[in-house]
Amino acid sequence: MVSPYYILTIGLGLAFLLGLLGKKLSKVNIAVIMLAMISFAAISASWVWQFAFGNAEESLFFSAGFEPPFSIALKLGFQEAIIAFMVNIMGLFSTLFLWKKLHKENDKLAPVLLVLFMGLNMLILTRDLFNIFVFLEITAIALGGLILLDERKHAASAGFKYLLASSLISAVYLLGAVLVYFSTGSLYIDDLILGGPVAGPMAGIAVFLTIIAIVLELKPFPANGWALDVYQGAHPAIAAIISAGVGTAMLFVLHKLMIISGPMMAQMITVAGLLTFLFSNWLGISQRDSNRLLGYSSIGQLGLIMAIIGMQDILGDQFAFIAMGILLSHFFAKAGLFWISGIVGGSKLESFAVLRSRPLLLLMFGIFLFALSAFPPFPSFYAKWDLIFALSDAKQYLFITLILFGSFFEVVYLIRWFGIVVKNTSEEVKEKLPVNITQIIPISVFAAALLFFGYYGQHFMNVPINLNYIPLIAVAALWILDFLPTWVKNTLLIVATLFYGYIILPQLHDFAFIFAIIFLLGAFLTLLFGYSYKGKRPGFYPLVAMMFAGLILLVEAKDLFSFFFAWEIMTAGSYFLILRGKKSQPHAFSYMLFSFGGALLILAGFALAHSVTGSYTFDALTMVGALSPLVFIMLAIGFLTKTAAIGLHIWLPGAHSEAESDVSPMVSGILLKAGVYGLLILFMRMGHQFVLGLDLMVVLSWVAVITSIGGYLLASVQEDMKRLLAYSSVGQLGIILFGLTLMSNLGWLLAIAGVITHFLNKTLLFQAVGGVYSRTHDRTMYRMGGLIHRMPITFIFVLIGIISMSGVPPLVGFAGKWLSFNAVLSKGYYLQGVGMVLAGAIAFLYLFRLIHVPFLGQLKDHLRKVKEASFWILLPQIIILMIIMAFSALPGVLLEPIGSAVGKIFPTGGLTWQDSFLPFGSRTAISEYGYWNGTYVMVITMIIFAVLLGFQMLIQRRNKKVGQFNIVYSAERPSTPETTHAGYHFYAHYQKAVGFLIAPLATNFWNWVSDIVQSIANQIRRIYNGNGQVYLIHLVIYFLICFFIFNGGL
Amino acid sequence: MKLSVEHIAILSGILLMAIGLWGILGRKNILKMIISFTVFDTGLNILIVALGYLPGRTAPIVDGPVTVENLSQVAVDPVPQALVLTAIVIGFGVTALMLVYALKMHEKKKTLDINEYTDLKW
Amino acid sequence: MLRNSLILGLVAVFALALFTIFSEYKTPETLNRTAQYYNENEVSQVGAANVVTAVVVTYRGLDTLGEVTVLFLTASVIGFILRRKKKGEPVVKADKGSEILSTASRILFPGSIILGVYVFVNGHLTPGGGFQGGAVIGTAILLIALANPEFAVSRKVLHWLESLSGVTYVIIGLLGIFLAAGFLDNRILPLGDFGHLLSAGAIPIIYSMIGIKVGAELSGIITDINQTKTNLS
Amino acid sequence: MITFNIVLLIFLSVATISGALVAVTAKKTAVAILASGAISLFASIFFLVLASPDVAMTEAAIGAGLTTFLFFVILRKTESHHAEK
Repeated sequence: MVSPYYILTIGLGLAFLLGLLGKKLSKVNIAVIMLAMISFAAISASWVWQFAFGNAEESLFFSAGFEPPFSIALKLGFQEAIIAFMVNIMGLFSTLFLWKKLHKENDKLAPVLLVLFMGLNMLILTRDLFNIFVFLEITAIALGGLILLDERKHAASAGFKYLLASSLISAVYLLGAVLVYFSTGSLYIDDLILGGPVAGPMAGIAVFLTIIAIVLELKPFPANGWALDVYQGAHPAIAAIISAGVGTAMLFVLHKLMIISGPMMAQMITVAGLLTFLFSNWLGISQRDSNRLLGYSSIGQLGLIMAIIGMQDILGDQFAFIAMGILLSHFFAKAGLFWISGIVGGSKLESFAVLRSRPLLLLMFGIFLFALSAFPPFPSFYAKWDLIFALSDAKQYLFITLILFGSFFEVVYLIRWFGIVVKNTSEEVKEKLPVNITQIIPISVFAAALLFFGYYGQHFMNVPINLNYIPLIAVAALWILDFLPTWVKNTLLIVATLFYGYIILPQLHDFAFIFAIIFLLGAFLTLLFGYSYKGKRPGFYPLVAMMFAGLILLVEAKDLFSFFFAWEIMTAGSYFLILRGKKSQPHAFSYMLFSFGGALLILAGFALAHSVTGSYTFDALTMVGALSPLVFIMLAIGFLTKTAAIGLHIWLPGAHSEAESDVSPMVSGILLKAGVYGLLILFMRMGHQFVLGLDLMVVLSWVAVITSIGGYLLASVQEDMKRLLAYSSVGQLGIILFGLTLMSNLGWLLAIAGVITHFLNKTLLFQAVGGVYSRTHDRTMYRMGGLIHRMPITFIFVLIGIISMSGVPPLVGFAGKWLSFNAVLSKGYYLQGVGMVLAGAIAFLYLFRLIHVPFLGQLKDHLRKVKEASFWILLPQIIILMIIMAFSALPGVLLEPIGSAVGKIFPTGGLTWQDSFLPFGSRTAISEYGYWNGTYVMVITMIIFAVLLGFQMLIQRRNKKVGQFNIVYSAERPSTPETTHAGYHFYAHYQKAVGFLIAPLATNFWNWVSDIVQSIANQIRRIYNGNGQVYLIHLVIYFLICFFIFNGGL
Repeated sequence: MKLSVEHIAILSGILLMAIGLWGILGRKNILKMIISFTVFDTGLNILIVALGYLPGRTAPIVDGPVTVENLSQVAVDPVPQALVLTAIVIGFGVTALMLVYALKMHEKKKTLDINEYTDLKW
Repeated sequence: MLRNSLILGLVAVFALALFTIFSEYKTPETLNRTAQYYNENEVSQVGAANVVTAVVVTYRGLDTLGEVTVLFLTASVIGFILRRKKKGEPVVKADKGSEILSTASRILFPGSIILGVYVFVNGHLTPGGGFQGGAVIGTAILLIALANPEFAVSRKVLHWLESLSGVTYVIIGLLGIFLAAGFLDNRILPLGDFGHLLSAGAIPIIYSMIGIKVGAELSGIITDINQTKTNLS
Repeated sequence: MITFNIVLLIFLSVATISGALVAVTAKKTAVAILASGAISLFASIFFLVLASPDVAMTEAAIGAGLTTFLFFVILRKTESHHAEK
């Protein structure tokens, strides 16, 4: 292997030589630095190569030819090689990123930069305690120099705070190292291991001092104000170096020193790291300055990795994978984000909106943010999975809780930022953001590296991986083909969906098969709508593909990991889709928060279940023991966030209504079913769980009843068509949940049938409403009226949709009604049954308004020229209509396959089917309490309908047509629809009496929670008052507290 | 009370460090903070050298009574001296950089009061 | 007031924490194994009469290289910061030093330089070495600069001295890998007769390079700082 | 000899610590700088007594000499402005 001393020689030699070059040769100057950085990277790359693919062995490089401890030795192992390579890559690309700056403005930075990275290499490689001190100081001085040389507005004061803090820390470290020498006679780290953990009180103090110094160097909360100021005050490219380069090296130093620390020290590091992770992210929520926000995030991530280093004994074999997964994500993403910040130049979160003028940069910005948020397919996702599982196996529940809360807070500000950047309307982007190639290359390489390690990293996981990558490849392909016109991409995706269905459906059975049909058919139906769009719809198709890929992977999943992977893919895809709506940013944000919170609960639930059973498949959920009710609750809440049970529903109305016209049916008709699928899997495996003798299933059944009543009540007072439909979904999902909680054959039959009919009805209605919107550009019902004249076909679709949905014979919705009564009766849930009847009644209250307000009544002036919706909008509706009619006429076609799937779980109490005398293979369903034949009902209803219609047409022939707007007040035409439209505020009178039922309790509750979280954050971050001296006081207090805790107390 | 050369020196070092820290945390003037820093550093250096001292021994230099043969019997430990030597030089470097920072900060705001440099916070 | 007492309390607790070191301290009877090894083997292995020098330059040479790097960084940063002239800035003349000082310094100057050189050249024999010698040279420049504020050593010369000595140091270090047992090994040259100027292998050269480099750097810092004027705008 | 050293050290300790107190509490920065320079000088005597001539030389040359000088220069640069104000 190439001796690491070459790095030292090249770095120092060139830095010394550069002093000779005058101003005139500044070009040479930078070229030389660049070459040096390339050689660093090349040397360390050769090490990595030899360790990974050659047969290199860990080796020591003595200085002066004497063995340690008598001389300083550098150790080069695989770990060292990797970390050094990372740091050198950072150096190389930092130089490239700063190229223009170094070249034009400030060539003096260059030698300092070179020495800094040389020092970091040595910091990583050296095995001598005192030598670490020397290179710590070199790092500190070089950074101090870089910050100072860059003459930004607040750089000097920030750098000074940094210098003060790091000098104090170095002094502590120096004392520690020297005391180690006095108590052991050696400064060679490996000597200290050989002798076991160093013994004696003096040695204890010595080890404590050395390690606490490195911990302090890693900015533990709350002794880290100085670091935040530096992140904010320094040039973003330097902040990137601090966060990714220096942070990585420092973490490695800590890792190196862990071998001399005892278990108690390890515990302290863990606690310090986790508190830092939690609080940094928490305080970050209130932060509005982008660089400082990245600083909070950096400190948080470093804290997490520090904790992982402290927990390496707990984590066992997976330690390296977990640490590297999170470190790599942090490394690439944080450097990339700081660099993007450098290009953007502004310091407000909103100023990043200029990225919209550079789609590629925006994409990479998204990649970085989602990698930090630990979404698949990034390394942090896999690492976090393994971390939570390992901690759960070790029963470290407190640590899990801290990590989950920290992750959640982190996602809050990262995703909010993403939303602001992509969608915030207050910032208008007029000019194209100027960028140059030397800045783009580093960012692109780092983004690509994240994707690469995301793919590569999973092979090191703890679980057997069987992910299906085909759908994800489709996503990537659509990104590449994004330049094509809409209709081409639409066709491609439809064909791909159908083809994939053709391949995958035969492999699926029972519920997975049923849900796969829903997802695939749903994709097909909703995509047809897409042909009505012109232009390119940039970015739309990859996102749609991503969501559907997640959904289809979800039903393909046979183990916990694949399931969770798919769940997160789906969540991310649907979040992006919702975010595309014009005013959807806050709604998409709250959707993401609930989904992510739910996902964390699912992750923790899975981990707990695994720790009891040791299984990675769904069989893990068949666990028994004290933990099982807890797991049940966590998973149930996790899935219920997706199905928007009452209390967890507040994201749904906004998200579904503000989404684009063809996205609404996707997220409402199809996406919600993912939560149902999760509940299905959960209930199937865990069944009834009891807390203090209370059956959780009964609790959930009440939740379901309240959800459906609440959802319908809220739907009835909406004036916005899509919001109405959205609340209606809340209610209907309540009914589906209710069916599931019955835990009986009929109950599940009801639920699955409900899933399918809800899918059909909601897709139909959202598409119809989307058609109306495409013509009127309005969703507020009372501003419309009389559309039946202009859009008769749409009217018919809406009519059929609401009839089917309200559960009136003859349409398929009635099947649900009929089943629910049967199921309730056979289960004996009478009280809940009453609630469901009530909900059914309320459903009428809102459903008829969808016809009444926009379609009936007088045609408004401004709608006179409106045309029928276009063919591509109507086509999917026609198909759905046909399916609904088919199912209505022959419900057996729908119910019998479901029944057979349900029958495998609940063998008794199902329906029996009997051939009838009617044609088309019509069959009669027979339950305990009665029978029902859809065809029969259909035929009879049709006859009655035809008779009545004929009769009415007969007598209406003589009716006189009344012209519109005969009502003119004082020769003035009323212009405000609010005062003249009967449909406006239809239930105003009842609201006085029962208005409390629709009070926004859940919204208020969550607002209250978020206010509390934010105000606590605001209070705590007051400690960072900007005074360097106060920061030092924090540092000293932190040090002293740790000192007395670990050295025998006061 | 232990009364020997090394004990007195150790104690003085500790006191110097404490007094230095007092100045670092307490003085408002940036220059005085840096001065306190040098006091702190000096204390630390005294402490280190004192800890490495062996009573009655001389400097590890072959000269006069100290010969190659009896070096290990009569001379003190050379390592802490080497370390402190490094530490002093590094300390000088840090101090100089801090002073330039002070100059630069003064250039911007015309004051050396640390309380005035709180633009970055929260 | 509250803050002052808090700080005083903190400092007291800090002193208490450090005091545990004092109370745990037991005067060692003998040298520890590293020190023992150095004191026993240094003469035969490195050949310097001053064991501290052997430790500084050879055994722990990497530390010393780092030390030189620290000074280099500081000198560069200070130079860059202070030399960054703004256009149209008048050169402000500092007060002249007193006559006595300037005369004295002129007399002392050559002596100090020679003393400095002596200190670093003899680093392996007597107390002192590159850093001390360099500092003495720096002090000499300082005296002159104090006496005569317009005095400036040619920056070009300083740069050349600094760069060449630094590069030589690194190259000598590198030669250790090829010609002897490792980086910074002083045995690339014969150890020579113990106790003579030309002994202890490469140590006199290394220490001279360090001395020149440190001297040049410190002189640079001094002239830079002395010649800067604050921005009076 | 040892007793002499002890007396010397006690004297030195008292001097150093009083110097430190002056350096830290002095109103005038110049006094503080001088005091810190004095501490460095005392420290170098400490080092001599502790059998470390190399350290003593370094401390005297760098700590007492150069550092003090640097402080004074910076002080002059920052105060010259106040004088004009």
